[in-house]
Amino acid sequence: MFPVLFGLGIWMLSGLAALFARRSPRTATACGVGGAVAGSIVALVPVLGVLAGGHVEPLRWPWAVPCGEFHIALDALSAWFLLPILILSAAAAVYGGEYLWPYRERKSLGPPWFFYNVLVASMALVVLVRNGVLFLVAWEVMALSSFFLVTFEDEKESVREAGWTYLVATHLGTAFLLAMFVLMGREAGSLDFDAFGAAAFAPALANLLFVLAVVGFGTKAGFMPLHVWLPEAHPAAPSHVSAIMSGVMIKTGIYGLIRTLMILGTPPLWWGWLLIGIGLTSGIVGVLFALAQRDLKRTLAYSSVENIGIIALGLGLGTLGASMHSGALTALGFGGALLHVLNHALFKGLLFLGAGAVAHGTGSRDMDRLGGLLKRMPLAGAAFLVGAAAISGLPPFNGFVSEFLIYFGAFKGAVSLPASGAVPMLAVIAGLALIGGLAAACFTRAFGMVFLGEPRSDEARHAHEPGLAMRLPMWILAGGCVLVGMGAPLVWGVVTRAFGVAEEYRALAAEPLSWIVIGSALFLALVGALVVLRRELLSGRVVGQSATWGCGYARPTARIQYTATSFSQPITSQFESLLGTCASVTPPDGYFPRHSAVASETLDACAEKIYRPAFTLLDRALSRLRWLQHGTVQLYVLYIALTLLALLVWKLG
Amino acid sequence: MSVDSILILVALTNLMLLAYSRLGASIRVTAAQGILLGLLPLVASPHAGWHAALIAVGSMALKGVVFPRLMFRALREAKVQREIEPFVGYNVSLLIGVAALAVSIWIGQQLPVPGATISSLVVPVAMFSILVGLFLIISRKKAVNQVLGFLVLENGVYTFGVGLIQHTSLLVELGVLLDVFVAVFVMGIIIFHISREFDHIDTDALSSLKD
Amino acid sequence: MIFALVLIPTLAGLAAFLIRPDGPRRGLLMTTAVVQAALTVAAWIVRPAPVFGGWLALDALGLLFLGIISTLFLAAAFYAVGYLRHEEHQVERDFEEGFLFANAPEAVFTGCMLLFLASMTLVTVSQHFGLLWVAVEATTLASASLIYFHRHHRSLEAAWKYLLICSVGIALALLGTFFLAVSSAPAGEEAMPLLLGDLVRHAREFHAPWLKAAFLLLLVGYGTKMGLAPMHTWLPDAHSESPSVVSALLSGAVLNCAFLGILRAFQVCAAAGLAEFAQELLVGFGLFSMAVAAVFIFGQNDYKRMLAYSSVEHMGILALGVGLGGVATFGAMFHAINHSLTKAMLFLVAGNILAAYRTKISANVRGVARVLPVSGALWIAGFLAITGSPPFGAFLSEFTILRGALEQHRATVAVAYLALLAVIFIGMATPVLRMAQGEAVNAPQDRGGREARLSVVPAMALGAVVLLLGLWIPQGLTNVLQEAARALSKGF
Amino acid sequence: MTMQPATLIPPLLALALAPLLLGVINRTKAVFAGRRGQPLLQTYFDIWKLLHRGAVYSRTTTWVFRAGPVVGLACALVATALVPLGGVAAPLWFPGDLFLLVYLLAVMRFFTVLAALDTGSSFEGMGASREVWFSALAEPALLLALVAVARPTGSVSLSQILAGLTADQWVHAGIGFALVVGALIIVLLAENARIPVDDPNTHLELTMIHEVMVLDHSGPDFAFILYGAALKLWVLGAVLVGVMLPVHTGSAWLDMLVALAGMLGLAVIVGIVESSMARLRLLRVPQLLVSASALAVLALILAMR
Repeated sequence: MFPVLFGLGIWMLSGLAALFARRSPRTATACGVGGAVAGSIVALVPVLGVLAGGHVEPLRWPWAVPCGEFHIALDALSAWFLLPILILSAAAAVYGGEYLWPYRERKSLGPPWFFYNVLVASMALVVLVRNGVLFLVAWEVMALSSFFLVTFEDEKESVREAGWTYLVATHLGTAFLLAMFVLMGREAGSLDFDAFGAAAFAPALANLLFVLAVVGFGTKAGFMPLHVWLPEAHPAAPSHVSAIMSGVMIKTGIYGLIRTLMILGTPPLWWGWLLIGIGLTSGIVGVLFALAQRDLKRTLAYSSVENIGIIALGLGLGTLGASMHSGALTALGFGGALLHVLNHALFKGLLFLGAGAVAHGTGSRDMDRLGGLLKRMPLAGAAFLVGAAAISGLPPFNGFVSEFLIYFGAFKGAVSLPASGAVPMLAVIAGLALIGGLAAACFTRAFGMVFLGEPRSDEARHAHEPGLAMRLPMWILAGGCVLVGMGAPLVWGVVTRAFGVAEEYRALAAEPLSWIVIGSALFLALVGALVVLRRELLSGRVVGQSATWGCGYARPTARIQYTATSFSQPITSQFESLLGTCASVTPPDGYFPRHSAVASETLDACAEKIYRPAFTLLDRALSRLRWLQHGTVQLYVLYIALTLLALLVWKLG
Repeated sequence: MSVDSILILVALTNLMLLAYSRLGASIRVTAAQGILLGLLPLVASPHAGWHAALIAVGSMALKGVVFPRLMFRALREAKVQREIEPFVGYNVSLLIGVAALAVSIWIGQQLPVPGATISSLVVPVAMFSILVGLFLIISRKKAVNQVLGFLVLENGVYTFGVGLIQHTSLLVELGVLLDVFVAVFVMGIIIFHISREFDHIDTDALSSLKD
Repeated sequence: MIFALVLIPTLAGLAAFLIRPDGPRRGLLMTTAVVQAALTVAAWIVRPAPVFGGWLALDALGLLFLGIISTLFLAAAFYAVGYLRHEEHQVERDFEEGFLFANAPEAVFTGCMLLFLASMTLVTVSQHFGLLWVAVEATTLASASLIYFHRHHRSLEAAWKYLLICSVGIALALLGTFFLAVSSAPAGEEAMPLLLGDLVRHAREFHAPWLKAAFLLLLVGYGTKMGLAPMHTWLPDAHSESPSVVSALLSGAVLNCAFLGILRAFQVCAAAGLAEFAQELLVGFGLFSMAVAAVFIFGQNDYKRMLAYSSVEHMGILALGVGLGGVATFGAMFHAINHSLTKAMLFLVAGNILAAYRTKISANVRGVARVLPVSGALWIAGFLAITGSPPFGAFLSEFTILRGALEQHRATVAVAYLALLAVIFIGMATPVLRMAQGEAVNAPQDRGGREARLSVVPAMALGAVVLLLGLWIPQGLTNVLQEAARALSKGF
Repeated sequence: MTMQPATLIPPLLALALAPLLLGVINRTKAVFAGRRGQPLLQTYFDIWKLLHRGAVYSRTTTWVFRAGPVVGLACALVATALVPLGGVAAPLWFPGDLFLLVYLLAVMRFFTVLAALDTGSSFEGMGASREVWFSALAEPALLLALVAVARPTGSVSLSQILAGLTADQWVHAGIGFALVVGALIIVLLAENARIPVDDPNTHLELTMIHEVMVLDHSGPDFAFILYGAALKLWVLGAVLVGVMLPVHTGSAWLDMLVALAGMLGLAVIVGIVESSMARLRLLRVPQLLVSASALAVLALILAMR
């Protein structure tokens, strides 16, 4: 446990150092990056130890606050969630060092690095602590530090809006967690997680606690329709921050949910159904919104909602399995979800870093104004392609592995279970297939529109490759995607062993996974062979260069290319009512049309149709009562007199 | 002159205050009320200790002489004679006063005095003064009237104290007296400022701070 | 020692009226504050013996509130010196309506502040209800002229309302005190002199209806001063018009003094077995105050008024906590500290913002974090602290109160409590963030990010304490809090 | 599990005969149109010819454009190793292999689409945008149909599922199977860019989907694409035939012959469909694909009774 504490210490101290060194950007950056990386490396040791089957003594220190105790432990679950936190935080820190550098004239780099390291430390703490009060403190510190990172460029109105939305959303979510922990504590007689685990909750209370957990943790994780803050905050934040927010911070919500499920014991069926329902909504609606965005980072943010949906599907399967006492379903469902947590951290982190590289190199995130970047930033582009393929769940990358586990579990359930149990499985299969297809559409679009074709604007034309400090982390993450994909059986082995899954259930997935790896290897070998063959065939033959065949059109320009908007138009138009895309069209008119334009924007449906009206309603309702403070002192004294009389009559009468 | 008669006179002065519109008259009536209440302890327990006498004299001097002078000076400052248009008209005020009297009697019945008391009228009359004081503050616009209302309110409390509590200690009564004195004094000062600031003492002007 | 606690500020205050030159007077202000703080610390270490026949004594409750008051006054005194230096030039222009006005003589200001301190100290040490009443009324009178420091019509109006409403309330409290005396008649002679100890000891024999009535009157009376809705109406005006340092003292200290008055009455009721009766009322007033505060915080465009309403909210939370009883009482006691320190800090920072931007309309303030880096940071930190976000102390206390509510299965209360807290959070987040973030606009004198030390250090110190309390509660403090909570739960 | 040599038969047959299917289809269409039509082996000739040509590349394109055909063909080749034929299991068969199959086709599509976008041509972008949308709808239909087949057999591997099917299941649950076959045919036509979803040999680029995406490819690249398309048709066809003709006569040879006949028959059917139907309007295609899913779901409901 002490390496972990040591890591925490490094993060906090380096953060403070960066804060105090805010006068000199160089020192601040050095402290921030160095501290983040060093702390992660130090803390990685025990994590890997635990995942390798080792055991770490929990740590209990007295803490002088009511019901508080500094109780941290590192079990398999904590370690599993800590792994991506450490990897991605270190990688993103290195990246951020270069990414934030251009800001040094305009603003001090001390605070962002302070908050970055505090964020890392608090995320680690969240998955480590075993005491309700300490958990809430870590949870809120995490939210606040990330809030200050989101509002790094607070001179922009949009960023301020995003920060406000994020702060309010996360705070409201925490309110539910407060209630949950206090209720648990009431039953358990203590706010210690071990006590929670020992306590027996009445079914009604357990249901209430589950709902509180789903809302409270779901707000952080980004379940539809609690996701509204996510597509606002993630694009607003600096890209390396978006990476860790999207990659790992929202996963702490998943962690909390799993922890709660572990505490609450055998679940009733409807919990699983609820989770699957949430998963389907988040997944499908999320990816549809991702398809409708023009802002690259907004697309990625919505795709995070989609992936959280996939994770929720896995959790739902596992929960159903637990309530039906089907070990196979439990193992595959939870296993798939956990694996996807890691995978999504890898490729979503990679993609956000890539998006950052694009924004850094072109100054624009509008896919309709980009294009042809693969020629200008080949290395970053290739890494982005790996991420895009992985997040679309394509073999031989890691995304396929986790989705396969969920598919496989659902498939086994669908063919073996009675109809009542099979129906949700079918929903999972069909939903996952649809999500997969749409995700592929979304990321062919993202990569194709940004990196392929001709530049659609000057800033895209003059894009430049980012420096090594920004490329290296992307390549490390890309390598991670491949490794997990090709080493799937090993990873599965680690997961199952760490979580003590029975041998039979491990074998259940181990075999197909190894076959998948064989298939992937065969695939890669064939690719290699075909490349060679192709080179052989073309050698010594005429290989010409020309303009793209425009079907007879002689003078193609970059502006006649398909844009991101037009690419997804067939899909988005089908879901017009859901997406509520608002387009402003200036059609060409006259015989010699001068100017004509089409602009479309897709705002978040939940935010526009649920939350904004709710807030305006609240505001109106409250402003109706303002007359109470009317200004004339006589009225005020009247209040007092009436209160007094009322009380006297009520209590004495 | 018996305790009851004094108390009834006090109640009457309250009703008069409700009816009067001339500020000067109101001030005089309040002063009279103050003097009556000053007499109360002496009448209640003729052979009380020297300190009761001291308190009585002190309060009479204060409420019968000092405050009225203060108020009259305020009037001269602000050059107003009468409460032109109160929030509540004078006849309605009288009716409300009667209602208040009923309420006070009801309360008096609800709260039978446990210990020794000088008169069964104490609680109702005290309550009545308090309610009337509050009502004056609420229903009148001229700042002077509100100070008077506050005085009547204090008088009610004082009635209660004198009537029901034989042996509160000297220190407390002195403290109370002192506080009342300072309060009214400060109010007077503020009224001067008000009249200088707005050259009248209508509290309508004092409603700019609101939400 | 208790005599010293009360007399030193009194004499200093009287002296301040006489001292002509500014320097020594300000020095006197600071020294008195320091001495008072030192004495308080001493009192915390060794509990001073009751004096004056038990009329003046320091029990846990008194000690707690005395601690709060001395700390605040220490911070306020240093801030005030910086403030007075800034305000030195006599005639200045009002920034809302543009007329010229003068300030009250500085001697009056300093003297009243010291007397204010003396009266507040007296409140905390007095065990006799009559004396308590005298002291509370004295705080009103001492602070009235502080509110009227800027000699113009708005502050005049505020002072007038403050004085009138509080005096009415206080008069009712006096009546309540008399009721208490009457109710104690059955207990015979020895319970009569309104000493807390005797009352609590004989409370069982008291006459219940009178005691109830007494509690009602004291609740409404002191509640007016404490700022419980619907008697809170003076509070926003007074806070928004008085100098920020005075607002800090009003919010942080005076309200607590009135609260102490209610607590004393509650002790007697609890001892008399009327705890439920009193607690119901407290819970009701608490939630209602929070609701009213929520109404006026949401969409409030004057940031000092916003802070004032937030004080109403927190007074509601205190009442609620005591009303819930059990562990919530401990939470309420702890929350009193957190609220006072945080709110004082916020008002001091608001004073800096006001001085720099010369407007109280939050919509016209932008980019505080850029113009006044320290104040900006403190402003956001204070906002988070006052809304009960970890890692600040208020989180622990509000959390404890929530525990109290749920452990007694008062689900509706808990839900209402959380909902109101949420609404208030949203209502405060909007203007606070808008003010702190963004590019600086209409900041007349941009000091290039430098701020006078006296204007930020006190606030920083308070903020540090609040942060510390969120991470670690010293044992001594815990003991006192628990003792106070016990005194409230069992009356003794 | 160890790989028996016999399992190599299905992929080898696929590699050898896949282009023939296209020939059969074209010949059928020609016959219906009253023409003699091109020789059955035309596709082989085309591929051979293209393999020996040079190539022309657009200046816009990058290595992604060149990677498209290679990756596509590699996927198709691996896919052939996943589907059984005529009761002979595939060399790569394992629980859940059908997901690998479906996702290999997804990889193929992914890179074809990227290659199309790489040219920056508005036509190819148009084709790509349609392709991703239609296939996103086709995938659920395919998987649901396969689940509907798998449910009666209770096994989770393609080879076992198809091996588990028997003719008498057709007798009992005929409607259900018919529905599944309908769904699979629609998916097959859509995935292989046949009428009524797409028209492989129109000359109006605006109306094409798959063909328009490969406009810019030439030489060996185009040969790879052609061969890959043929293999894809074969793979899905094999699945369909496996469901349509679950005959288990005692002799493996006979089963294999039946399967091959089934494949050719399928090609003829496709040809008939193509020459008897007109292309749907593009806006109708999604409805067709959704109805495929609907058929599969219906089949499942029947299977779950």
